[in-house]
Order: sequence, then structure tokens, then C-alpha cells
Amino acid sequence: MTNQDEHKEGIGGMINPRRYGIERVAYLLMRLSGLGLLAYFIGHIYETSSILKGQIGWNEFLELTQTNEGHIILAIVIAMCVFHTVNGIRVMLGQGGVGVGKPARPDYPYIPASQNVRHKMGIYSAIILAAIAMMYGLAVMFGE
Amino acid sequence: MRESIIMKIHYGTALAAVALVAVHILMRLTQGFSESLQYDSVIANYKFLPYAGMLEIILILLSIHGFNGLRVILLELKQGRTYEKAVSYGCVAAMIALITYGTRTIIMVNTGLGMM
Amino acid sequence: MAESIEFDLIICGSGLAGLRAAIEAATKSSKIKIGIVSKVQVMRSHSVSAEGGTAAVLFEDEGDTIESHIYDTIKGSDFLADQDVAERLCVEIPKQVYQLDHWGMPWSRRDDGRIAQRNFGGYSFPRATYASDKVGFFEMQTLYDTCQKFENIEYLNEWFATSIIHDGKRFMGITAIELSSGTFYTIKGKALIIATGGAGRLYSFSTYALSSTPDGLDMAFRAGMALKDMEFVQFHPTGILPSGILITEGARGEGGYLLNNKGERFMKNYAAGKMELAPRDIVSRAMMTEMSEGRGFKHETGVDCMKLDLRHIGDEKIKEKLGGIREISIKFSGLDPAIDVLDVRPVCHYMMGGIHTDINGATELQGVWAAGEAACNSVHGSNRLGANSTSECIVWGRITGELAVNYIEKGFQSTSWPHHLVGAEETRIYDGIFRGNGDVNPYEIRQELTDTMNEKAYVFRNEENLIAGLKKIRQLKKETWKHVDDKAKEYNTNFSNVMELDSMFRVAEIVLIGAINRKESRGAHARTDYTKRDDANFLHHTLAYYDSKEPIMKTHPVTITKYKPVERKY
Amino acid sequence: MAQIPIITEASTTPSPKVITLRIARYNPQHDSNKKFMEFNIPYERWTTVLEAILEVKKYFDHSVAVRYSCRQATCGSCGMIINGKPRLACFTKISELNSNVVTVEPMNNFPVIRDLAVKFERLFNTHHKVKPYLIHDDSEITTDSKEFLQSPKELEKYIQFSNCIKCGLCNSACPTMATDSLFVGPQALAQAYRYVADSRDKGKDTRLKIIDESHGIWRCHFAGSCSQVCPKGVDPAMGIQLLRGYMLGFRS
Ligand SMILES: Cc1cc2nc3c(=O)[nH]c(=O)nc-3n(C[C@H](O)[C@H](O)[C@H](O)COP(=O)(O)OP(=O)(O)OC[C@H]3O[C@@H](n4cnc5c(N)ncnc54)[C@H](O)[C@@H]3O)c2cc1C
Ligand code: HEM
Ligand code: SF4
Ligand code: F3S
Ligand code: FES
Repeated sequence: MTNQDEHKEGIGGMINPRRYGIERVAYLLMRLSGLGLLAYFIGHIYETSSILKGQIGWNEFLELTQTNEGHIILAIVIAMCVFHTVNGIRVMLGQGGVGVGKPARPDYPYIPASQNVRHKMGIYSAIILAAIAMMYGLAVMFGE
Repeated sequence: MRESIIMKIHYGTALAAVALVAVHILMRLTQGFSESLQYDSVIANYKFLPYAGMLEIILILLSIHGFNGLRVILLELKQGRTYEKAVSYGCVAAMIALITYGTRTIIMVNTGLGMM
Repeated sequence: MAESIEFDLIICGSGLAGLRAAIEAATKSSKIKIGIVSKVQVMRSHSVSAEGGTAAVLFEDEGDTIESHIYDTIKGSDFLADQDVAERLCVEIPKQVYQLDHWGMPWSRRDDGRIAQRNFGGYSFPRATYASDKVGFFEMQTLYDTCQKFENIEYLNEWFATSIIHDGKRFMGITAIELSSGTFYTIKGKALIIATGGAGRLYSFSTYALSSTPDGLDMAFRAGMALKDMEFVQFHPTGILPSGILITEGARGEGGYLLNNKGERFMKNYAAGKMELAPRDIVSRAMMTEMSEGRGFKHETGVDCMKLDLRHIGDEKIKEKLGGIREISIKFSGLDPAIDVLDVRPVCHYMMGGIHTDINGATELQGVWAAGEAACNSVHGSNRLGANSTSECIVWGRITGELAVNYIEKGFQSTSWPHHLVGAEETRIYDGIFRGNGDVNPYEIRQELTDTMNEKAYVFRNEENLIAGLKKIRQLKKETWKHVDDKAKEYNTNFSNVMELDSMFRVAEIVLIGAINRKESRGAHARTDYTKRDDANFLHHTLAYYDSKEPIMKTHPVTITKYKPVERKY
Repeated sequence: MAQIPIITEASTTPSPKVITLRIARYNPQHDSNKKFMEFNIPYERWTTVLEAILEVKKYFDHSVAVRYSCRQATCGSCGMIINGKPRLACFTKISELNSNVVTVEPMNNFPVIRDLAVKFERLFNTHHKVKPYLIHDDSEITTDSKEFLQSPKELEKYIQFSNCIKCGLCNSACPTMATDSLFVGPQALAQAYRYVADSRDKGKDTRLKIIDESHGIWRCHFAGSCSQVCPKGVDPAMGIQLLRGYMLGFRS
């Protein structure tokens, strides 16, 4: 069956973060940061292999990355890494059933206990920490 | 393999990596960013066996974690027997390739073999 | 030409009765093929709306007796119930309540872990077994989920059954339309259980699901089976305004008051012994009397109503035991029962009548059983007690399921398939309705018909109104509403709506004629021109048989075992 | 859909408010793509979207295909996308949408039969797959068996999840469902938890095995959208994570 027949929302729906609150934003950022980090990680392995070409090769490579663009990319990587780690820990706890609330008779109007302050705080702190780490990284790299 | 085992590995590698990556990055920051990247200091790090070992472990952990993450995303994007097989084997292959490539660097630098 | 499929047992209707029958049949035999035909998706049947409870004697150790349940049922019925049938209900239901428990029913519990019960109208012991205030919903879920255990049950979701095929003596199959594709099918089968539920959408102000129309009853009627006691329509005292959604009797069972505009609990003038928990017919009449004597209220829509006060029950208890009606009143009326009093008014809620069956649920046609609200085995007589209906559905669902399997396993010779009946049905619905012509909007006609019923055959009735009603309905029937503007095949609900309307005309007529003929007041049938019960002339059931012109009306005796009819006082 | 009794002559209808109702029309058998039709519908404070749609069906266009039955949010028929989000039409009042335009479309992630009516086979199948019934040796009652005892506390552990009306809104909101047509989905997973958490049930291991596959429980990433749209307070996201807690060894 094609996508049209099944009437699936598709990638557009999967990545649209606007309708369902901060949890859905976190979901999206988690995916993007995971993929981003993977890409960086592959690049990083490749990058560091240039050390095999000796000091000259290494320095050539360093020059390529120690540019403004390079620094900005690195700062984003730092942010992604911090967000992905902090949020990853939150997600792991949540997925293990920690802090997702206790089952109880729901009373109208229904407010889902799993979408609670603890997890929202987790998401916001992941974002804030990521931002701080990125600034710090920028300060260190451009500060020199 | 049961999906639960794969995912436990996914979580396990992530948790283990948290500590190690922290060390790895803190090295950059504590020594001063640029200095830490000087050729000599990098080589010195590599020559220091525990550190090299740590790099190797990070490499393995994150390759497993990262490529499994990629596998998960790809599995959810599209379905079908051949596609899913391709994704699974593709990710394992890429993972092995990356680990081999990275390991080659670490071993060669650590032992000094093949260095220019 | 029609497509054809085949089952051993066909169950038409997937409410509590239908699903219970399916499970029983599947448990009895894993070899027979069971098909559940339902015009809604199986788990979406009207039964999910039942709120308050299922009556059963569970606490004999605490003083309840089956005897008392039997007597309450018969007294509630104003002595029109067949007493052997009432006995069967009360004897069998406790076990069925436990059976549901064993299948996972989330009954509410007492602190000692036993299944909880609450007070309900007309009972001398609190014996309405409840699960919060969503009893029907949870029962449906339990049954539907239990059905998933069996591989020999097939679900024909959204198939609209249109007629019963038989060779004059014995059942052979049904015809149905698969809504999603619009294909016309014949479904051959050895036995049929009709569980198509009540027809409360004959009335415009109704607690029923919008799908509760009389097409199932009409199908049996056209096949030659009798409809029994159709004039007895129950009006529940507390339909909330403006939607008509039910506020369960459990709300009064938990202690709610009904108030008039003097702030009095007026029930003390009508049934001082039971107050708000008198049987429904009595409470509804009391409310109508209060309103007509000027002690009612006016809702902002201009409708007369009374007030239901639950505030003293307290927010916590309301949330725990009446969460569903709390949701309903906040959402649909903007009133929180813990803070506001609710506007309520008697509302069409149940049809005591249905397809004429014996104590086993067997109809007059060999191979066909009826169970649940669609059937009339006369357990409720002229007035059903609250919480006795879900009980009935479950008990006779089980009984008919078992008997149908026995019947199928006995085996019998096959006779030739009556092709001409299928052809005739095809002509009736496709030439007569689908390709019909006319310029009158069938939806407006439906509105007028149901409004007429509401106006002329409501809580209080009299000769003049009933005859005017009948006249009006016959006049509406002549208009040119028999046409379907939607010409597509797929999911054509316009088509099914018009077929529903077609059946409503026939059944509404029977309700009115039965009510005109019954010149007495009994149970839910209250005549202002004959205010007394008349056992000498009317202690009998009403039967209606199909005829192309007008229904043929007959009577049928009431089975009386131990309990002599006496005046009914609370 | 006036469900109000007709004794409404004295009806005090002040200023009738009007909205534009946009209904998605699409019959995959005949049309190449979705079109919208617009209708102006008067409404009251309590008018629901379902009533507005039925008003259209009654007076303007009999052919609108829409599934409905109970009109009181217990049968689960009328899920659709209303102004961009999955909701029950009978449980959404026009007045609470705060918009002059109300757009209704068929639910996402369910194949369209026609207009607003969608196919549910997949949801029914996934529900079936998780064995949604008590697994217990004594599930058939014998002559002298009585009830299982269960305390109100034990009831509290699963009652929330048994409120599911199988409306499919959660499956329509879930990001995994948006692309993965084999995912079991929040509805079925929540039901798996409902039975696992029942003190009368012994089928935990069987069910955990069923959902432990490549399109099983692990494809939930705790995005939580399912719980946000659930009209009955089921909170499937919570159920799923608690269920996974068993598999990760966080709970036993
Ligand atoms: C709001 C409300 C609350 C209630 N509360 C209680 C209570 O607390 N306690 C109690 O004991 N009773 C209660 N009742 C009564 C009780 O719910 C019903 O009598 C009972 O649910 C009827 O169940 P059923 O199985 O006979 O049919 P239903 O549940 O009505 O099901 C009818 C089935 O027949 C199918 N059908 C109909 N026509 C066709 C056709 N032409 N082709 C194919 N399929 C068709 C429908 O799809 C449906 O599946 C209540 C009733 C209402 C209206
Ligand atoms: C070191 C700390 C890390 C932690 C705690 C962590 C944790 C997690 C967790 C819990 C998930 C599962 C998310 C889910 O199921 O929704 C995940 C997914 C993922 N991770 Fe990590 N991770 C870390 C580092 C990394 C790194 C360095 C990479 C890159 C190589 C990476 C790549 C991925 C990818 C691609 C995914 C899949 C994305 C998704 O499914 O949403 N992770 N991570
Ligand atoms: S979990 Fe909620 S949203 Fe999902 S099907 Fe059940 S009731 Fe609907
Ligand atoms: S939205 Fe989907 S990802 Fe999980 S928490 Fe709900 S199932
Ligand atoms: S019509 Fe039943 S849920 Fe909306």
C-alpha cells in the first residue's frame, strides 16, 4: 500500500513539533541531536585518523577545523551532545517508568499524569544546559 | 536478536558512554582547548595506554549506540522485509567499518606502527 | 446479483446480548463458524452507554434474597411480567456477574475486596452491581475483549442487515449491506440470534445512541415474527438538558434529590416510602405532574424541567462513583454537579417490548432466537426496573448462544435456497429506496416523526393524542421521502438512514396502536383517560403481526406462578 | 440535530452565532484528491462539532460520510481531525474551539473509506494481538466459584487504562504511527498494560513477549502526544512506560 492509501501523516507529521507541546519538541530534538552527533562522530573518527599522517597532516586538518565555521559547528555539537545526554537520561528514566506518575482514576478534565512537571523540567533543563554549554564552548574557542 | 536485548544494549552503551565522554571532553577543556589539540599532546594521549583504551571503548560504545539509533529511525520510516533487512545489516556493517577504522588509528598511534 | 457468504451461527447485533451469545457459542463449540453482523463497529454498540448497574443478588450472606429480586421485578413490572421468566433472570444473573469478574470486568469493589453494589429504583436491597458509572461500557469491553480469545468468531463491522430469509418454516440466512463497500450480500446460516437492541430513537428526546433505530425489530416483523408489548416505553426521569444524555439512576441511588421550584423534594407526595428511588415510571409521572401544575423550571431552551441536586454528595464521592455523569454534565451542560443543580426531564430510555419470544428466547421461526432489548420475553412486563436490562442481556445472551449451538449441532436436511426472497428484498431496498424518487427531505420527516412520538406518546397519554399521533404518522408516511440523494456505494449512510426511517414508520405505528388499544394505566403506560389498572380486561400481552396494510393485533396470556397481582404501592 | 423536545415555542434564541464548517470530502474510489466543502452553521453554547456535521447532513448535503453513534463520548466512533488536532467530534464544543472556522478532516494514520470515515482494521488487529483478556486458569466459572477478591487499591492500578474507548485518536497523534505502519501503537500497548496490571491476570510474560519485537513497544519514544489527545484520560504514554519498566527490570 502506498502512503496515500494508508493516509499516514508521514515524515512531515512526525517532525511537526507545533501541536503537541514541549514533549513533542523534545522528541524531535532528541532525534536531530542523535543524528547530528552520529554524523559528527563519523567525521570525528575520520578527522582524528589524520594523525596517522604525522604532524603535518594533523596540523593541516586542525587548520581546516579551527576556523570560525568550524568553531560554530563544534559549538552546536556541544549543545547537541549536552541536550542529547541530559534528555537521554530523562528519556531512559521515563521509559523505565520513573516519574511518569501513578495510575489513578482520571477525573474530568483529564490531565495526563505522564505529561508532568518533572519531565517538563527535565526537558527545559536539557535545553538550558545545552545552551549554557554551547556559550561556554564558544567562549573558550573564540576567547583565545 | 530480541528487540529488548538490542534496546538494553542501546541504553547500556549510552549510560556507559556518559561518563567516558565526559572525561574525554573535559580533557579538552581542562588543558585549554587549543593546547590539548597540539600534535604532541594528542600523540602523548594516545601513547598513554589507559587513555587509548578509553578511546577504544568510547568508539565501540558510541558506534553501537549511534548506528542502532540510526537503525531505529530508519526502521520507523519505511517498512517491508527487504528494506528492514537492508537497514539492519547496513547499520551493523557501517558500525563494524567505523569501529575497525577507528581502532586502526588508535592501535597504530599507540604502538607507533605505520606512523610517518 | 448478491454476493454470498456463509456461517453456522449468525448473530445480528453486537451489544451486550450479542457478544455474550457469541462467547457462549464459541465456548460450547470451537468448530462452528460464528459471524457477528453489526451496523456499527462491534464494540461501538449502544450498550456502551449503560451507566448505572446490573442487578444481581450477590449478598445472600448479608440479607438479600433471590426471592426478593424476583418479587421486586414482578412488582416493578406492574404484574405484566411472565413470572417464570423473571425467576429465571434472578436465579441466573449472580453467576453471570461472577463470570464477568472472571473475564476481567473492573467491578467497583468494597474495602473487603468483594464486588460492590448500590441502591437502585424499586429494589428492596441495594443490588445494582456497578463499575463506577460506566457499567455498560465496561461490560461491553470485557465481552469484546473476551471474544478475542476465540478464533471462530468473525466480526462483520458496519454491515447493515436488511431482511431474514427463511423457507416458511425454518431460518436460512439474512441479507445485509457491507457499508464500507456498499456491496449487497446474502449471509447463509443455520441459526440466527437477533440482538439488535432497542429502538429509542423513535423519540426525538432520547438517551439512546443515534444508531438505536427499529430496523432490527422491523426485520423480524417483516419475516412474520410478532412484536410484543410495544406500547410500553420507559421514560427515565433524568435526561439532562439540552442533550437528553442520561444522568444515571445511580445518581439518586447515591443520594441525589429531585427538587421542584419550591425547593421541595416533591417525591414525598408520590412515593413517600421510596422517595427518589421509586420505579422510573412513578418518578417520571411525578415530575410531569409537578411541571404541569406549575412547580417546574424553565430551561434556557424553553423546555420545562426539574432540578436534580447532587451537591450534598460531595465532590470526592461524585468523582469516585459518578465520574461519567460528572464529565457529561460539565462538558455538555456546563454544570459541575458538585457546585450546580442539574436540569433534568423525563426522557425516552427503554422499550419493554420487542420480538415475541418464549422463556428460552426462541421466536416463532425455527432457528431464530432473540435476546437483549430487541427481544420481549416479558421479563420486564410493563415497566423495567433499572439495572435489570443489562442483566437480561447477559442472561439471555448466554441462553440463546447455548441453545443455538445445540440446534446447529443436531444437524438437519438442507432445503433449496429461496432465491426469490433475496430478489424481492433487493427490489425492496434498491428499487424502492435507493433509486426512489421524491423531493421531501427524509431527515426532516424523521425529525417530525420522532417529534410526534415525543409529543403524543410521552409519559402521559390519552386517546385523543394517540389517535392524532397515529394520523400524523400515517400522513407523513405518504410523503415522498423514499429516496437517496447520495448515489455513491461506499459508506452511504444516507441510504441506511432512509432504510432506518422506513422501519421507524412501521414500528411507530405499532407503538401507537398498542397504546390506543390498551385502555388502562399500567406501568410505563399511563393514560389520563383510563387512570386505573384493569386486570379484568388487560392482564395480557399485546402482539402485532405484519400485514402489508396495517399490523394485525392479537393478545397473549401472562404467565403467573406464585404472585397474585395486587395494587402497586411504594 | 435538535435533540431538544419540541415544546420549544417559547425558545429564547437571541443572537444566533454562526461558524464556517469546512468538511474534507474524499472518496478514494472516485476522487483523485481531497476537497473541502464549506457550510455556514449556526450554533449555541453547547453545540458540538458532531451536531454541526449532522446539521449539514440533514439540511445541506446528505452524502457526508461520517461515523457516529452514542453522541456522548463513550462509543469511540467519531474521532477526526478538528482544526488540526485529533479529537472526538461529539466531545468538542464549537464554542471551545475559539475560531470562526472549524475544519474537519479524517483521522491521520488510518486509511480513508470516504470523507470523515476511516478504516479501523489495523487498530482492531493490534488490539487483538496483545491478548486483551484475562489470562488465568479460572477464567471459566464453575458452579461453586465466586468472585476473585480485589481491593479498591488493586483496582486503582488498572482502572484508568480500562477507560479506553478504542477511538484511535492516540494512534492518530503518535509520531511513530505517522511513518511506521507496523507499530503496535499506543492504544494496544496501553491495553496490554491494562491486563498486565490487573491483579487477577497471569499473562504478563506472554504479553511482554508479544510486544517485544522490532515494531513493538520499543518504537515508542515517550513523545506523549497520545496522552495529550486521549479524550478519556487513559494516558497511554504512562501505561507504555510502566510496561517497559518491567522489560528493563526497573519494576517487577
Ligand atoms: C443511556 C442508557 C443507560 C442505560 N443504563 C442501564 C443500566 O444502568 N442498567 C441496565 O441494566 N440497563 C441500562 N440501560 C439499558 C441497556 O443498556 C440496554 O437495554 C442494553 O444495552 C441493550 O443491549 P442489546 O445487546 O440488546 O443491544 P444494543 O447494545 O442496543 O445493540 C444493538 C446492536 O444491534 C445492531 N443492529 C441494530 N440494527 C441492526 C441492523 N439492521 N443490522 C445490523 N446490526 C444492527 C447494532 O449495531 C448494535 O450492535 C441503559 C440504556 C440507556 C439508553
Ligand atoms: C553519552 C550520552 C548519551 C546518552 C545518555 C544517550 C541516550 C540515548 C537514548 C536514551 C536514546 C533513545 C531515545 C529514544 O528511545 O527515544 C538515544 C538515541 C540515539 N542516540 Fe544517544 N545517547 C548518548 C550519546 C549519543 C551519541 C554520542 C550519539 C552519536 C553517535 C548518539 C546517537 C543516538 C542516535 C542516532 C539515537 C536515535 C535517535 C532516536 O531514536 O530518537 N547518542 N540516545
Ligand atoms: S487510549 Fe485514549 S485516545 Fe487511544 S484509543 Fe483509547 S480512548 Fe482513544
Ligand atoms: S505518542 Fe507515540 S511515541 Fe509513545 S508516548 Fe505515545 S506512543
Ligand atoms: S459518537 Fe460515540 S464517541 Fe462520539
